[in-house]
Amino acid sequence: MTTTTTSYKVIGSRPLRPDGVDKVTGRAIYGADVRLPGMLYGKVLRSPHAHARIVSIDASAALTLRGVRAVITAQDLPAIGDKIADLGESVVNLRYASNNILAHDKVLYHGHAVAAVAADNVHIAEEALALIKVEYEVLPHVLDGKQAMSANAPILLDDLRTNELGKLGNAPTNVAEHIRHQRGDLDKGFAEADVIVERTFHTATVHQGYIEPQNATALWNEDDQVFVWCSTQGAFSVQEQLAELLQIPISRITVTPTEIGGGFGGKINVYLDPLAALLSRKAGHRPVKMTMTRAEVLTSTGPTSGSHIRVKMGARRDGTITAAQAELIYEAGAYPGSPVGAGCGVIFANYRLENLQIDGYDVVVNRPKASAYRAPGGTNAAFASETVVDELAEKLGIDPIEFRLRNAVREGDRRPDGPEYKRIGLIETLEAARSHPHYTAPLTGKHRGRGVAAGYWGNWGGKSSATATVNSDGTVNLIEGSTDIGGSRASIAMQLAETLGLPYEDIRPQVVGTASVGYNDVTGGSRTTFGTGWAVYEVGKKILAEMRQRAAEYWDVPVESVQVADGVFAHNGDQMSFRELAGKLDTPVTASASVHPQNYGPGFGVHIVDVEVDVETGKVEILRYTAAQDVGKAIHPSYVEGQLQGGAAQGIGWALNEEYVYDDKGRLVNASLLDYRMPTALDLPMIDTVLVEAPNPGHPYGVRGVGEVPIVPPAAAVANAIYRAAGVRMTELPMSPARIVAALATQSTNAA
Amino acid sequence: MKSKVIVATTINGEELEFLCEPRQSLLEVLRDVLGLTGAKEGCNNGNCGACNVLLDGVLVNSCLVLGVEAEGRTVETVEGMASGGQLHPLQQKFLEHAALQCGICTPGFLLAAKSLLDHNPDPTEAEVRHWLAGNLCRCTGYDKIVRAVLDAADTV
Amino acid sequence: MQPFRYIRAHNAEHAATLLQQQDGRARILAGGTDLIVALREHRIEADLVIDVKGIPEVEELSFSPGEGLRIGAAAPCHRIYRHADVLHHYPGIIDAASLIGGIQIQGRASLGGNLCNASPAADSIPALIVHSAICEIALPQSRRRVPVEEFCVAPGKTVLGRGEFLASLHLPPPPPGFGAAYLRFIPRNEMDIAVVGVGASVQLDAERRHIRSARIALAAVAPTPLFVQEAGDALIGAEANEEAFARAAEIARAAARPISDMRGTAEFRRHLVGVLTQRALAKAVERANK
Amino acid sequence: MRHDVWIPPVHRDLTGGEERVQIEAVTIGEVVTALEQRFPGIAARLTHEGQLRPGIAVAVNGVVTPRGLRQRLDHASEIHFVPAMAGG
Repeated sequence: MTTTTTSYKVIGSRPLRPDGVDKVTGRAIYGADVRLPGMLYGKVLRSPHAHARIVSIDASAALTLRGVRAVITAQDLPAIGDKIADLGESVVNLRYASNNILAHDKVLYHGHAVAAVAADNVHIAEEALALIKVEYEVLPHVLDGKQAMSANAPILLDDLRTNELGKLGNAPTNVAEHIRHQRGDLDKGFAEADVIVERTFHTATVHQGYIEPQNATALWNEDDQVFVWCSTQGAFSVQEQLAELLQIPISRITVTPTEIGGGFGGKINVYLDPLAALLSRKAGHRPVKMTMTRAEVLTSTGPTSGSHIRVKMGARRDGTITAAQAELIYEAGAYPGSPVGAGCGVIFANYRLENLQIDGYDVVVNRPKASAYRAPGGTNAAFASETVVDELAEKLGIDPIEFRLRNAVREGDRRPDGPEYKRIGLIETLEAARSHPHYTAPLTGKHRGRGVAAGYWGNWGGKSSATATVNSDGTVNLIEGSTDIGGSRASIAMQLAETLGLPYEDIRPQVVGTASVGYNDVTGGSRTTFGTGWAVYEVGKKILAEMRQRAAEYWDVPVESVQVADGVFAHNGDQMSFRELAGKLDTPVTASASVHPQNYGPGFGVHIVDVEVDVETGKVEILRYTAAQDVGKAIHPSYVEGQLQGGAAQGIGWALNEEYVYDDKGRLVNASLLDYRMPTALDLPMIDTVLVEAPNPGHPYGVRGVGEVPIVPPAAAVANAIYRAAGVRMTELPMSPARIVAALATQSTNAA
Repeated sequence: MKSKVIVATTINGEELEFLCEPRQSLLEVLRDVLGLTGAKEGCNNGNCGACNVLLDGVLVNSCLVLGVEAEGRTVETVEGMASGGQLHPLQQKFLEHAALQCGICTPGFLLAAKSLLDHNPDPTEAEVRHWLAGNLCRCTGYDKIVRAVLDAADTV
Repeated sequence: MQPFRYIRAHNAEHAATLLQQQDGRARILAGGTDLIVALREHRIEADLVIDVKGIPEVEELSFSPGEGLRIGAAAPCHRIYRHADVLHHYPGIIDAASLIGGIQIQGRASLGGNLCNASPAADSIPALIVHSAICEIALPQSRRRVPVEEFCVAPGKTVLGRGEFLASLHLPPPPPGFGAAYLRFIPRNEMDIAVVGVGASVQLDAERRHIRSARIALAAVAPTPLFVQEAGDALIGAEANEEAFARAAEIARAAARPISDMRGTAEFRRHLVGVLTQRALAKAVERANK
Repeated sequence: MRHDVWIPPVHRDLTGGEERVQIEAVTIGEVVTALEQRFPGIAARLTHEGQLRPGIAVAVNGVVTPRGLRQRLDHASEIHFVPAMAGG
């Protein structure tokens, strides 16, 4: 479906990606592929305990092993006091960030880094780890957010006090923050309701699951310059984090981003980079390369929060929602900083509500520190609210899409946190879903059901810089600093080509490091095609202006008399193509632009799914899936579809099987891709997409963030489909076979 | 104890010898000894398929093969798929269908798909999905990968 | 991974002799899909790895109507499930061999390796049990034979003593009216360890109505793969129908001794034994009727 | 110029429950100063060392501004202090 009116030459086409051939021939250099002369290999010693005091660390035996070049512990990190810093996408206390890199006095989760080794090869480094003696005093641990809030829970951080947006409590606690959105009169709203549904939900800790493990290669020179090559969503964020954690000036750090094998928010925070740098310095300024094993990725990087959510909503017989209340408890992991704020923003964002209250709690537990994961906190929240909405619709006998349409937000309605929405596309997206053949197709067969759910994500703009140079043959080299994680080189180059009126093939984009381009925020928050696209639009305008000036000089006419259209300069019947003019330049033409655009605007998705439930084993088969979304203008539709399909697939993983499983000692027991079960090709059908193209008026090419919205609705959509197929309301993620069998058994007991 | 052994093998059609420790996997040898970094390490225990190679024409996880086992055998990696300046049809179709986002799983998928088409030149969607189930992709949702393989099968 | 030496054995006796000399510090390498991971994760240690893949009898895959099927211990799954005679006569083996790991695991993994790994959840073992397989064990100077249901004695432990290794598996030719199936339950559709696995075989009478004999074996519900003889015996003489399958399933459920772990609770596993036993029997009978 | 300033629920203890107030100001910084005069203690909750507290963002007419306290208010505006959100 396309509703766009502007006609473009390049935008909206589907050219091959510029980095494609390197990636299909195995030539592309990812982080683990970096090789430097004299390179050493580093490994990390990690805590076997969920919560323990470090009594002593003795690395003397490891240092005597042949081939071992350096060992570091937290003593090697500069001491950092409490300092709140804005790193990349999240705000952190640097002391906590430093403690997460290498545990200082306490380990707070199974897998917490304690020491690191550099050696001649990985095998020797591993042998050395076994020789480091760490004495622990094991402490009681707490894994669950609700339990961590209770009065007798073990306290993780002695100095932590609850923060209510500036108001600090005075008692030791595991609750880092309590936030609230509120408007209207809740009691009055519920009193007006004909139907009220209230349920409590639980969602598991889940991991981003990128296929490429974390890695970093670092060289700390004799003159205290630090060079880092790594897979990251943001080279500049790595640079800033290193500057803070290592206490060295930003200008002394050069970060070169390699190709990146997936991130989904998980490759923003640094883990190995500072260790590799410190090891390099200690090992006589030799480069040190570190890569995580898959088990380390799962135990020791940041997954997203598990959560407990209570939702209560009421509606009148006519289908109007009269009141909505929610309480969200998100597990931050070992240090404060869960995405509960975003969860609170998402949970009722789809609906116009006069009476609402949302309370969010950020709670520390003995799990790895949560980091961003695609629409952080959104899937948890939507799972809860969108299944309650489904139940309201069912109880009122209203079609679930119709029910949502009656309550859907539109321009001028208020978000739960107050501000008004500008131009948004929820209504159009709901209508597109309702009129899709999938929604009206008959679904027959036993234990089959169809579910729908909607989802919101706020998106982000961020800061972007880019530079372009015009070559003498009229082609253009584009230098950008946004890691290309899913085809953005193409969508960025396409926007420059469109601006310049040149063919896509004439633009050669390159992603470079911190030394070679202006500042760029991370590739995250669904911002890259929007924000960096805007930067190259500005670059393109500057280049055209400069080239127009050169044309005027060439013809010796006033610049105002030169017309520019479709890459051709014209004056009084004379014409010169961009290429011809480029060949006549005696001074080079280069342009840079830096932008920080704000009008990114939120996106909405509506997903439809058909499932079949094997009621004897509890296994759920996804039969058919359709994802509709207001995507703004789709620059490269194939990669926009890919975002919707990939987001849906991840959400299905959350829905059915993905979860962190701990033993009674607080150790993660399923730290492998065998037992942390992400969907395979055999677990999914083709995923239909509907691109609702309502151009974003806040962007020169109508771009709206796309990547995160599609992971918000799937868990709820699948839950609603399971209900229709098997008659049970699932309130816990994942909706694994055992849980479904248990729910069916409870249901039949209740019925009997 | 001598720690390293000489292994004579054929990689991407080229006969060569390399030196490795018995404990080094074929994946380590390819990447660290021979500089063929197209095979990727995603899990190092056979659960993701990113390190897929063909060993005597059979699809294997190179992380689950010892380098010394390559003695006298033939190994085919993603670096050997294109020939004579021409991409393999699968490589071409993966590009045309946008069947990769981050690209880290792509070499493994390409070799798995090649192995499938070697056995079954005209697979159904279900057969493609079954054959590729040992390869994890976290970006695409598999839709475009499956389409690319089906399209390549029509081309081959 | 710790350092080790690597030797290719010339024949079964050579391999057995090496094993004996190393006194428990040597490991047999067949497909390597378990061994290499276990060494890497320090779950086992070895000074010597003995590659047996070059030994003809260990790679063998042959069938004769009189002798039945010989499967070399190192023959990889992909050869087994493509073998015409196996396809025709040993459906339970086909089921198991084609769902161990993904295609790339099947390119290397062998039934012998799966057996020697002695995981309670091994997919091939219930299938081998219901096909009445016999293990042929090589010693430096002799051979001995053990029924497959007696091969595993504890998680990760087998009857193999010092200097002994599994050379091959022998499966008798199927009698007329024979059918078998192996089903497992996993949360995904591929790439998982069985939460529960059930193998079943039946021999029907000439009219294909009554069951002459049956075998049922379970995976992942006890410290070793479990042969539930009484469940099969309960079907002798019974009409092959859902009622009979349910009766056998109930006996299998009672025989299961599952534990709770990350892959499933004891309760869920016991429930699944019932469901899968009925389904496996139905499938075995369906195949016997073909 | 008068602006419509919305008080976050957790600070309404300082405003006697008031949800929205009218404030004359030319910048967000002046808004905070004016709020502090009327509701002593609120500035410390919203700002720290002359900047918005980490984790708090300010939205002017529905658009979060990166300029924080320095943001000029050229027209009568609706102002919200909201939790800053991150993406992945």
